[in-house]
Amino acid sequence: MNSKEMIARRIAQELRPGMLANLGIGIPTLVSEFVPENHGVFFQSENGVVGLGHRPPEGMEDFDLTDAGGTFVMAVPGAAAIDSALSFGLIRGGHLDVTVLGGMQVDERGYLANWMIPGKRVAGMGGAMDLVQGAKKVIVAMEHTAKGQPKIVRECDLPVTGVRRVSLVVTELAVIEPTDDGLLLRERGPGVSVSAILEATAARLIVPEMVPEMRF
Amino acid sequence: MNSKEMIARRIAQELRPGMLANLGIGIPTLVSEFVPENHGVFFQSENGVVGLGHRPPEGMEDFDLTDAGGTFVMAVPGAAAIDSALSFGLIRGGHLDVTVLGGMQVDERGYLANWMIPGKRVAGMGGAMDLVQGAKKVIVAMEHTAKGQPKIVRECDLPVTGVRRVSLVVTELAVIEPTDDGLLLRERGPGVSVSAILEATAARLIVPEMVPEMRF
Amino acid sequence: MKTAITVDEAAALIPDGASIMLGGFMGIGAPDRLIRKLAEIGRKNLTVISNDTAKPGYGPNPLLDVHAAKKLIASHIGKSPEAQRQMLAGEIEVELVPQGTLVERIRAGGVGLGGVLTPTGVGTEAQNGKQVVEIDGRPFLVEKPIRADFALISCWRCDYAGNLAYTMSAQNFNPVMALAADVVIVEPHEFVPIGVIPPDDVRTPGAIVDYIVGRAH
Amino acid sequence: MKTAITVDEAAALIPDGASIMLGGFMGIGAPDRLIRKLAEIGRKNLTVISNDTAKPGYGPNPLLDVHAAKKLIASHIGKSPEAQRQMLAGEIEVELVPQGTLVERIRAGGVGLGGVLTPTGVGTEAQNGKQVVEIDGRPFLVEKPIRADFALISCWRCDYAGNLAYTMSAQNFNPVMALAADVVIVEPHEFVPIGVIPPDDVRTPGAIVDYIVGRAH
Repeated sequence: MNSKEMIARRIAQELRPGMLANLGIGIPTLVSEFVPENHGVFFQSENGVVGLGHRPPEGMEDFDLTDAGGTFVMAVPGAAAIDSALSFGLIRGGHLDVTVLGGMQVDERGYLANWMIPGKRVAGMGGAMDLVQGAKKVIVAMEHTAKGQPKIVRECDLPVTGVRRVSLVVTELAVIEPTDDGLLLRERGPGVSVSAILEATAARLIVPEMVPEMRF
Repeated sequence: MNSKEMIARRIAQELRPGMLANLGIGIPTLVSEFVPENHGVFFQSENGVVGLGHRPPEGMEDFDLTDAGGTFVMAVPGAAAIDSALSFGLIRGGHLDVTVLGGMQVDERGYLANWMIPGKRVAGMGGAMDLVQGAKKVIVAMEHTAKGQPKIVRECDLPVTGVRRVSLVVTELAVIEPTDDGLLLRERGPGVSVSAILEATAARLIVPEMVPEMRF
Repeated sequence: MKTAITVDEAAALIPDGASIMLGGFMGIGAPDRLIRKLAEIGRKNLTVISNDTAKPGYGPNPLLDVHAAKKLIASHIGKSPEAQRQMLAGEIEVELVPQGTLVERIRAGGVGLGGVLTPTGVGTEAQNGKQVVEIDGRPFLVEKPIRADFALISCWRCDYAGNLAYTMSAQNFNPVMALAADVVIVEPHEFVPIGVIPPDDVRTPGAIVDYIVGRAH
Repeated sequence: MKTAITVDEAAALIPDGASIMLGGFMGIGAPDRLIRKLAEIGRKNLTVISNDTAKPGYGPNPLLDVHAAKKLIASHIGKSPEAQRQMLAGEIEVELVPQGTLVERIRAGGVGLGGVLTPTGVGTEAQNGKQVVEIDGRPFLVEKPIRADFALISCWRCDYAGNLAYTMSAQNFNPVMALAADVVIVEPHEFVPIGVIPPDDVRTPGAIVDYIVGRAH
């Protein structure tokens, strides 16, 4: 199991039947692969589908049906197709139970930065600012470090995506919950020591007596 | 031909094929009776129908299809059913070519009052304020006087429906166009003299050399 | 898959003093069974949000007839003598809102906006108490969102996933109200298998519907 | 009844310097024939409003490739290296707008609102230059309407009255943009007789469609 799969599998455990969930591009998209088709969670995508399914059989793609990343998908029975105004109405209006977003940085305030690197990569925020603002629960799915540099930092030096505290951060090393008091270390990766997590993290972490291992 | 029919017939002449038109409750509703079904104008109603038709054959009413007054109607071929948000989006967004509204008073500024008599009749403005604000052209359909009292006045003493100048006022006595300079008398009713119009009007009228009779 | 509750169970969810949105336009597309049941069990002090009060016997009138509402937010009460009488007698608080403003305020409440800026009502009594802002030299009223504890709506078809389709002028405020309440209760005319309503024709996704009232037996 | 024009005739309606809205999301549901034709005939100084720039070859990219746009308003340009390169090189002015804000601004332009108040982007770079208002103690950004000279949209089905239906994720910005431009030009995938799209399934009424691009022969 590689890092990305581990992160996706752990986040899949957070999804419950009947939930309306949005998965961002990248690792978040992987999450759906670890949720059975008959699970009962409804995946929503920014481009206006409620009830996104897995990839269609080769040759049976509907050219008018993709996920928000542009990858061909199926729709599950009971799916709905809506326009962008209603799609973001669901997101900003608090109808979305959970969103899973990729991240460049998360800081001690629980703020997420994931939309631009000034002077370099300018992707645009897409739907990320609405999702961070509007979803009932925001889960960040990202690798713990990038090129050896910690992505969990004291304060984001990249432009933030929102000034709302995210709900949970899941990396291959740790599950971290931003709280009133700071970043709480909830779980460690399989076989990962607390000191290894602290070493890979630039932010201060609140470390409880017991930090259980992630279970899959 | 009674007063109301005369007003409705005259206003029907203002409708062109391809126009999107809204008819208010009362005399305005009558207008559609003088427009052939195959005329090409599309009647929109606040309750979300684009392409309202005449009354259905007795016994063939669709209980889910009425005009804005609650009267059963048919839909024409090519009709569309939309929600109230889009219905008023069309109205306020400038997509409506013309609205025909009933009136209690019109004044020299061209302002219309048609939604309440303080302390007495409190109907509520319904869609009237949006229609007055948003339609490209606002035509007022009303009898020239009420219980002998002029309804075209120097300044409305009833609460106005909007502070936008309406486009045209059609009564059984006259067709009047509010302009920058005041109320311009455009046409007189069949056999009606200019002095009879002036006598039934509390507002100042601009009277050109020639005031042709309405033609039907 | 969703399950249905009875109209009695649905009405029991709604306490005295609740704010309720009622779909419908002149009674067309109104959740009639829920309205009559709430009147029958004697709910009090409700805040009712409805486009209009329809004519006697229709729309919200059964609730007005038994004085179940302490406040009414609507655009038009002209066809209901009882609503007009209660308003003039001071028995009910009535907030009259231009219809296009009413639907946008409910939509704003449903889609997470802090409000909208509308030109409708500028310079009229509808401006009273409202903040006015200039945008590019034109005045607009700041209209705040409206939400309710419950949205009681009706629809034409409902599938087992709770997806809703509406028909003709019975659509009106129903899909917008379905977005703007903490609890959404729908009273469908018909139930159909999943797939009968194609994804493109769903106007209210089942994911935002909380309770479905089953057929009368 | 409406008639169709050719893609050449449609492109000829659009002058240099025009502002154009383009439907589509990652190229899905984009008016591809119109976009390619505008690029081919060498239009210049366009202001392009589009949710995103899609990947090379898709969505607005054919226009970007020939430097037809002087300004771009979009929520995401991450899949188009050419859009990113032109932005960083200062060859094109780019206004990045959060996606939900972009669609509400276009909708506001289309439905006659002076703007909307959104919580999205408060405290971020998206707040720069925006007015902030407090509503009931919470901060919101005042977001102004966006309109364009032309909306170029695509749809699934179009009937002879110009009524449009969309399918699956190809709907996206198309119906909203159809409201927000002086001239609406649609590029349908299919033509069907009146009645094939039931009134309840029409998402864009024909009354607001100005030009229909006929099939390629």
